[in-house]
Amino acid sequence: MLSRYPSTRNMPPIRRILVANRGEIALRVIRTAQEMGIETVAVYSDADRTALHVRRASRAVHLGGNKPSESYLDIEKVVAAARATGCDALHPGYGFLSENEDAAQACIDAGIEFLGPNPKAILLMGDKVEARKIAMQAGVPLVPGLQEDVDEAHLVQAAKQVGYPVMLKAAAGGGGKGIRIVREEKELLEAFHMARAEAKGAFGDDRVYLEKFVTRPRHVEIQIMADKHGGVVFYGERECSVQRRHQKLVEESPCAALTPEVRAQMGKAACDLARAVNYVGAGTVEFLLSEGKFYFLEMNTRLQVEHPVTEMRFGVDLVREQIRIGAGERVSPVAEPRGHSIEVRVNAEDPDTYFPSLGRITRLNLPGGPGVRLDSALYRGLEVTPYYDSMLAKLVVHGENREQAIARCERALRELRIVGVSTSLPVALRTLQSDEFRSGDYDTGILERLDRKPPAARRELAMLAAAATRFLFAERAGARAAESTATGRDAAPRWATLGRIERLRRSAP
Amino acid sequence: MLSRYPSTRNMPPIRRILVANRGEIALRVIRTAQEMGIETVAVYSDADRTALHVRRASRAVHLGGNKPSESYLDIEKVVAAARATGCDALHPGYGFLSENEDAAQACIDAGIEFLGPNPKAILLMGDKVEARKIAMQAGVPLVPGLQEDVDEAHLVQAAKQVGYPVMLKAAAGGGGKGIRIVREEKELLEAFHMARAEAKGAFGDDRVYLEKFVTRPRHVEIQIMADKHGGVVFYGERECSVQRRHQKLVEESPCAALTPEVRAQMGKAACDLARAVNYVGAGTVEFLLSEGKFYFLEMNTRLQVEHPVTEMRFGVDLVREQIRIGAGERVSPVAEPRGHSIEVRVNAEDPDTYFPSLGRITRLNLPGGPGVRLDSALYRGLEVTPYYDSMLAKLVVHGENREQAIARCERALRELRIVGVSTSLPVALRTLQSDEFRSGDYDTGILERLDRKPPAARRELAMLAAAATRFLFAERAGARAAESTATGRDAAPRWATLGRIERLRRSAP
Amino acid sequence: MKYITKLGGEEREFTIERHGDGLRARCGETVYALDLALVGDGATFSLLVDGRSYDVVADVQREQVLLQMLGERFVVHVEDERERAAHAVAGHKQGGKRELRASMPGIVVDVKVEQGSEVAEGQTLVVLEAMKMQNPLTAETAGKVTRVLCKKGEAVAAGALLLELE
Amino acid sequence: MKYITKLGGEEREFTIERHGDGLRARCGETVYALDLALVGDGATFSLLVDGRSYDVVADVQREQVLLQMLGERFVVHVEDERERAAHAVAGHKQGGKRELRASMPGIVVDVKVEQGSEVAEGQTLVVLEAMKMQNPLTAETAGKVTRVLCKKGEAVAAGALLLELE
Repeated sequence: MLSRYPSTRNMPPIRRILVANRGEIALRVIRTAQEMGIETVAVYSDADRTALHVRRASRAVHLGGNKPSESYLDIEKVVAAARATGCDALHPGYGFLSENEDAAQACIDAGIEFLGPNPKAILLMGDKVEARKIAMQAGVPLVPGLQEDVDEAHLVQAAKQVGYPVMLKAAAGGGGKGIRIVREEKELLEAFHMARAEAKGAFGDDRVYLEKFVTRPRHVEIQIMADKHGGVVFYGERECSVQRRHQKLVEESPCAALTPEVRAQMGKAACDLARAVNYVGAGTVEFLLSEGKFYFLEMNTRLQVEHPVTEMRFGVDLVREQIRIGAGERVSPVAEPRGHSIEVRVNAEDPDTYFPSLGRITRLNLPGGPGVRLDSALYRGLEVTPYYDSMLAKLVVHGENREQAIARCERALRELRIVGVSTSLPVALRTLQSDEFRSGDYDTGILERLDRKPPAARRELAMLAAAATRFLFAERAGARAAESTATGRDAAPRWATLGRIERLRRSAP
Repeated sequence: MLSRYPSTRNMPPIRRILVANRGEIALRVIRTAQEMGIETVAVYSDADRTALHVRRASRAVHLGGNKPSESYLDIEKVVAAARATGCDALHPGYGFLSENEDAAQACIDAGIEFLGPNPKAILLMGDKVEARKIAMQAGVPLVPGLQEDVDEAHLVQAAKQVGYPVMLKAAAGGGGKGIRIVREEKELLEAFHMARAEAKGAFGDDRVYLEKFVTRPRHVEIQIMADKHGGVVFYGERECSVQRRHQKLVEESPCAALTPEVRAQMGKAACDLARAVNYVGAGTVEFLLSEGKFYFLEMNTRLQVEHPVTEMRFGVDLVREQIRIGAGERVSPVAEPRGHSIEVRVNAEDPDTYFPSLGRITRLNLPGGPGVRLDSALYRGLEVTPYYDSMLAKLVVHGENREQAIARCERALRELRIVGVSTSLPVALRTLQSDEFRSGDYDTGILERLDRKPPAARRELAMLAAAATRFLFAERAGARAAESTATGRDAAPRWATLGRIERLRRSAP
Repeated sequence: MKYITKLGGEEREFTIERHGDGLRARCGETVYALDLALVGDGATFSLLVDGRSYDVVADVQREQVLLQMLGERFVVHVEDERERAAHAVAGHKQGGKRELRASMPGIVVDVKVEQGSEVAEGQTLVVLEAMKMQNPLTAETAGKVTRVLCKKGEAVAAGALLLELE
Repeated sequence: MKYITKLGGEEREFTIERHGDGLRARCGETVYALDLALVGDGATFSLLVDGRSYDVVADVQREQVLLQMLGERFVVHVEDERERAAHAVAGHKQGGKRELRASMPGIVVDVKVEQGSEVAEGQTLVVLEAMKMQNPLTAETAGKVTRVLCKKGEAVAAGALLLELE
């Protein structure tokens, strides 16, 4: 039924895609595939039987288990599902198998198009030390430091050469784990031993490298897209400096600190790196930007969480591009970007303590109106479990300029209501309202400096509102109690009664 | 609090706007005002105490009553509310007071900026005969016919001159009321007398005019924007031929049948007409398009329901432009349009009979993902009453081209779920899937020709699904009955019990 | 259990039973493997038919199932075999008594019949106004008006009994 | 009725009563005219304070009111005057008995105390893992552990009683 109206021009030979993921990114892929007249096959764990990605796909295959290792991370099961359902391609999304070279290889072996780069490119870019080597060879600027595993003998001299403060990083690390900053020579040796031990413990690999600690760095990344014919394009940059524990919270494009010249240099560097590893598909090259200079950080060989920021500015569907490229087509011409985009990630967590928040979504109000996009697999009744990532939704806005985009994002944040779990929404709102963010002159330390307390006037109002709702509830419970006394039945305890009234009200036809 | 970060450049002197409307258009205005740091004052009838426009505005004023005449149409009450709350502007939305010259005049008299044209322009364009006269003087093409009230003496000759079939229209009419088509001379006189009588009855004004009946007409309209300094621009066209009883259901832009040359001519004609009446603000000039020629139909002196179609293609916020212009600023430069947009109106009505459907919204799933915008004042728990217009929401999508936009719109239509009332969604889906719509070669008769029956394969599936859900319900009710028997309580009738189980499930924390 | 489903003029009979973790449905020669799961909100279902996935909203009101799926809306009448048997008996007893009820809340703007009127199938009986539109309520089959329970100008709730016919 | 509200370290007392069609709230010298209406879904409120409009989601769990408004989230503790009086009495009787409960479902990865341990304010008592993160649960005030009700490796539900202290 879905393929009733296939495109008549040059239709790719991809007819059915296995979506090897869950949550909003699985839904993201399903949406575009559906729009292209391509069937999708969802896979699911026990916990995800009624998840939205299962309900919206054309077909669904049960993998079993709740733990990712029993389901979404099990290469054998996933590839078997793809073969059993006659899929000709597999989209890994982000996370799970997206940067797993074995998964890419298993697809190739099964004759299924892996919608991502070749296994070699995944492997090379996944190793920090290798990635730095290749970047250096490709002429991509690096943070001054050692590209090799450091040993104790050369450590002190190397650090002096690079200049303090320096950073020690686990070669196999990621997500900020295993990083130590050393400000003086006397701290160096002890920090080095601890970094090695930590790296060993966390990644089973004790290689550590050393580099200059960049002051007031901004995290800026380039979105690239490469085809199988050597074509590589880039879609501008994304500024991702609003992060904590190296987890991004707010992303925007363009970056307020980037000049057209530096942007062009960064874009060229990213494309050069992609060419150096015969890259195919969507990828992101991350840089540190500091005092007008940029340094290669790492390459993510997949579609990023924050890709909609780019899509809204460039009027492009990056998942569609991935599928087209997987089918052997060439990269599309890149349109002129328009306006400004901001993305806010909405996580299930306590906004004060950052603790994860679990529970059932009992109410949901989604934002709407001009320039607002919501990517999420949320639905009323969803049980937020401890098995998976805590990201519930991505709110993305677009405006004619940065000021308008910020105002629009604030407006949409106020409209978005999630009841049943706590979310990071208030932290995002506070960020958008901070002078530092509004000035555009911020760096990766912005969230640490953020005052997360609501302003006094709002706190006062909240206390008044809380008292007033309790008054109304008590009044209604009283009326109800009087009524049941009158009808001869026992009055239930007031809270129980009130709950019941509300429930009856709600379920009225 | 909202104006904590006013724009530093050239901030308009509008600080607070009274929104003289309800539903999605009131919310639309509130959203943009909030993004501009401008306060809003909502007004509401008794039925609308908890409506979304009341909850989202900065302030709210109760007008009383449920009938429009007691609230949203009461100029005195509305203007008094604006004065009492210190508003410096009033936005009329569409419908209600938006094309009421007395409302515009009352605002001027109260020193409040009416965000629309001057009363004279409203009056002139509101009278079909006057509007045709002015259009003719401004060189705007008209359907051949008489611009004056026709009298019996000249009728037969005029009809012959214009050529059959001809149309008789009430001068004061609108929305398709009071229109008669005459195919032969012998029907002419009787039709004329009936048209006069109908016009008198419906509008209290029996003037009727005569014009050529255009074959296979498309309804195409031009969005214009004019400032107080004589600047007039246009934002391309909207194709609105998917309509029944002259109520639009699906709109798109660009129009598949318009060449760049004809588009430029239509745009110029619309701007010339606006200049001829010293037009200020947003307006729409409607044309019939037939066989490459276009004819003036009427001018709507307000923001149209379907304005988001234009906003998505041009990356513009038309409400923001209205407010800027009201504050004395000049029209902005018009950006190059991008891609293709489609809007679907979602009405509360039975899709088979087109009867209105009333009730409480019990469940709501909103569409999301790339290129999707939803403008609506819907919320779970909303009571759809008979007092107001039946439009519940507008779904607007944008894609890189027409084919992609249609596919995206289909996808989003499937995601949008409204439970509690019937809606026109299935009719819109059937339209988008029809060969006639897909070909782009359609006219205002498309809906009459539409086969509204779901395909056989879907009907089969629906029967299977219905049987399966009844099986599951019966099974669960049986389990529940067994359980209550076991615990010694009486088993409630099975349907009642099941309802209760669901209710308890739903209200669990 | 056997279910007789009706949609428009069509009728299908399905036999549904538990089978392993899921359900098995039979319709004539065709057998479907079903997996039907209730989603958290109580009226949404995830239905897998031979591995194909459908997101279904089902409002089950006794024998009438109001479905939303595939972007469509279906009103399916479903009887199980016991209900069908019960109705066959009841049909004999009740004779042809029928009711005309308001399909929506509104104002009665016209009552076109009176007690004792003979009406033809499709004939307009009452005109209701709601949402600025006039809606004629017509006779489903030919018959005779036995009681008139509404009058012109009266406001009525949805489902209100307007006429009785036989 | 008098309400004592607490948010963070702040405390405000409001006297609320019916006044015409709406409510009147007093806090010290300040008087507010309120209009509070429950929205259809049962936990959303439209609150007008002197004509200013606020869209409020309120989850009232006895004396704790979890609010969403103005894009913020507030956990406000609200006692009415009768509850305050009752608590004053209960406080004397109960002594200092306290409980440590799981703030979320998860796995107990470490229990840092045993029965009889003396603990200082802020000391980590139990470490819970959920959503790939380890979360230390700490002592709100100094005291002594009287009972340990969880053990390392155990999966616990949200709200599960982990320790008792006094």
